[in-house]
Amino acid sequence: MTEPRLPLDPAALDPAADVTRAVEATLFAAAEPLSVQDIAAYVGPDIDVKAALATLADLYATRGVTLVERGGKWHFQTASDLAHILRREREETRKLSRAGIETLAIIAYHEPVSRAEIEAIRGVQISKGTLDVLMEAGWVRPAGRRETPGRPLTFATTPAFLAHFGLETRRDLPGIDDLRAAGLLDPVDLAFEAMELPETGAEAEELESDDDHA
Amino acid sequence: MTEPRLPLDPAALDPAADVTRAVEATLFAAAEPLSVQDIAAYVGPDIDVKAALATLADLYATRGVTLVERGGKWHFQTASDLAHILRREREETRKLSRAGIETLAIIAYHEPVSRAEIEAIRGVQISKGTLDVLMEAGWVRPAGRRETPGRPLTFATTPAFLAHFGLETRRDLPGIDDLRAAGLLDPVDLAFEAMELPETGAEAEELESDDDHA
Amino acid sequence: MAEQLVIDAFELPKAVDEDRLTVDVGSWEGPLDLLLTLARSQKVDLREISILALVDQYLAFINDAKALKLELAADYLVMAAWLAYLKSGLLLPKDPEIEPSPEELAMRLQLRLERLNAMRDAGARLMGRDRLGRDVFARPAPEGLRVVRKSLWDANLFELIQAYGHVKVRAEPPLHIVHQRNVLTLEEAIARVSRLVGAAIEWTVIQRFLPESDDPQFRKSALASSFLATLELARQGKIALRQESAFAPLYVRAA
Repeated sequence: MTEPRLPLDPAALDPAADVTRAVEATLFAAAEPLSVQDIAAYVGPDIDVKAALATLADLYATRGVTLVERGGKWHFQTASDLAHILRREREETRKLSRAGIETLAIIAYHEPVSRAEIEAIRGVQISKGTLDVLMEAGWVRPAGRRETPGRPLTFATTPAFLAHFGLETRRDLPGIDDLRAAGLLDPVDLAFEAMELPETGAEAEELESDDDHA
Repeated sequence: MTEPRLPLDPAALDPAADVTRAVEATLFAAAEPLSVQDIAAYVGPDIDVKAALATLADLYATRGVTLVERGGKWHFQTASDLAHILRREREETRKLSRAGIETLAIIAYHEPVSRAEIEAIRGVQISKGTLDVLMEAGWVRPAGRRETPGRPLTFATTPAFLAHFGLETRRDLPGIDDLRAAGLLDPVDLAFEAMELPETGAEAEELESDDDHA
Repeated sequence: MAEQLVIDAFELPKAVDEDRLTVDVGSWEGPLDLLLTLARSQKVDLREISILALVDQYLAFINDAKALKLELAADYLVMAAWLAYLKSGLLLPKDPEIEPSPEELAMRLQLRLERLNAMRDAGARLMGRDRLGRDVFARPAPEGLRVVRKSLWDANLFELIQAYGHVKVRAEPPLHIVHQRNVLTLEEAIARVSRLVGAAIEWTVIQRFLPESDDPQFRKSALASSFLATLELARQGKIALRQESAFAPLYVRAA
């Protein structure tokens, strides 16, 4: 970290430096995070985009702006330790309800997960708006139907979820390894939950019909 | 420029580096160019914003993104020499319209030829778009004005036209006899052929002069 | 793990002491949420909570709520009944006939509370991360990357010369050439019919006057022109014509 390091300088006639500059400019100008393929479409197919990204990430690591990878897509963002300077009250994201936060966490840690499974963990039904809000925020998406009786629709998180919460991949979800080791992320046994707590069983049934007309 | 330079590193505990990072992040996150006062409102009043801006401008001078001042306001922008990278061309193959290919053929056989002459040969008017498409394709170019009343603009083919159609010179275009032999001129008209022959001779002459200024 | 579980960013009802549990039931998202709040008030790792103590806390809360004449949702009462059953099961001498055993049910309940608690903590930790647009920022107004559509026009040499051929053909003055055809002209037919009829007194069918030929086109032409010839000769009063009905054989004789 404290070793002297030469800045990339096109004057040094290093072809790699030109490539790095091109990738840097592309990411800087892009309206959305870009995958390696996206970048290659702009800078050219014969370019080692990954090497350029690694160089840039290293170059920016200690700067006020950093290069980050989120779900396989790259973008520049301000360094997190400078949040106190930049945090703006008016831009505060709309506060998510408690049900929304828990539902989001359950989807992220269990995905793909059906509505009935989310409800089994929370012990209450999800109101219609909760999933809508998460999908509207671009954090949650429908992820196909499960091939079990009733073919319930499942939900999963999106790349935008990873980008918003600063996660490179889902493996970076806080504490996910500990939770898995403790068996707390095992598939929810809906049948057993129904037997254990009678009222959840009634919920689960309602759920399926709910899924049908959803 | 080529002197080794230490990267800004907060671990080095350099207070100036922290200031520079703060100014960098502020400029990056701003929707508009910022004045020194604007920046000071974020990073604090006791900060030497100007010194930080000078450091940043120097740091970014050779990069894919540069720090620029316009009318007392500062912002980052992509390096101007990289503008060509930021737009990607998507090529779509499209079939030339019948009007397009007929017009191109007439120009190829009769060049230099005015629009009125093309229309006289085709027996139909040509839309402005037809010639535009041929010029966009790089096959046709304006070839000067004819010194006749009205000084009409004439058109001729380009070297790219020859290259695309696999022709060495325009003389490689099949003559009227070849077209007839290939059944491309039907019905047969002896009188027409007699009339046509001297014309082909005239064309061959024009061709040579054309080759000269091509 | 135990430290992590303490994180709680939610505005949970501040109901960890029983004096303040008499707030209305709407503060909790269902009986499980209330149970978890009570379990957390034991201030130990959830894996070490006393289920019996928890059941007592829950039942006490429900009783207080009823004393305050608060509307209690049915699911809270169902849970209370189930917990009362669980409590009696745990306290009474073991009955091996009962499946699953009360101990197992208690363990399952504990697991459910742990699961919910874990997700609640996970949600809080997610919300506490450096979030894009709140703590860290992307460029608000990037220039954007542009895709420029460029047409690659396609045409080949054959199409080019074929097109020129079409233009040439279209531009030519129209010239109609009638092929030489084997026909019997009207003049020839008149001469032939008047010569042959001159000798015939009997009614003779018109076909007898036609020249012999293997060419069907010529035979048609000969019939047509000979018919016209008989009409002309009849008009001149040189011959007479007879036909029984439309399309019936046409007979000719000298007038």
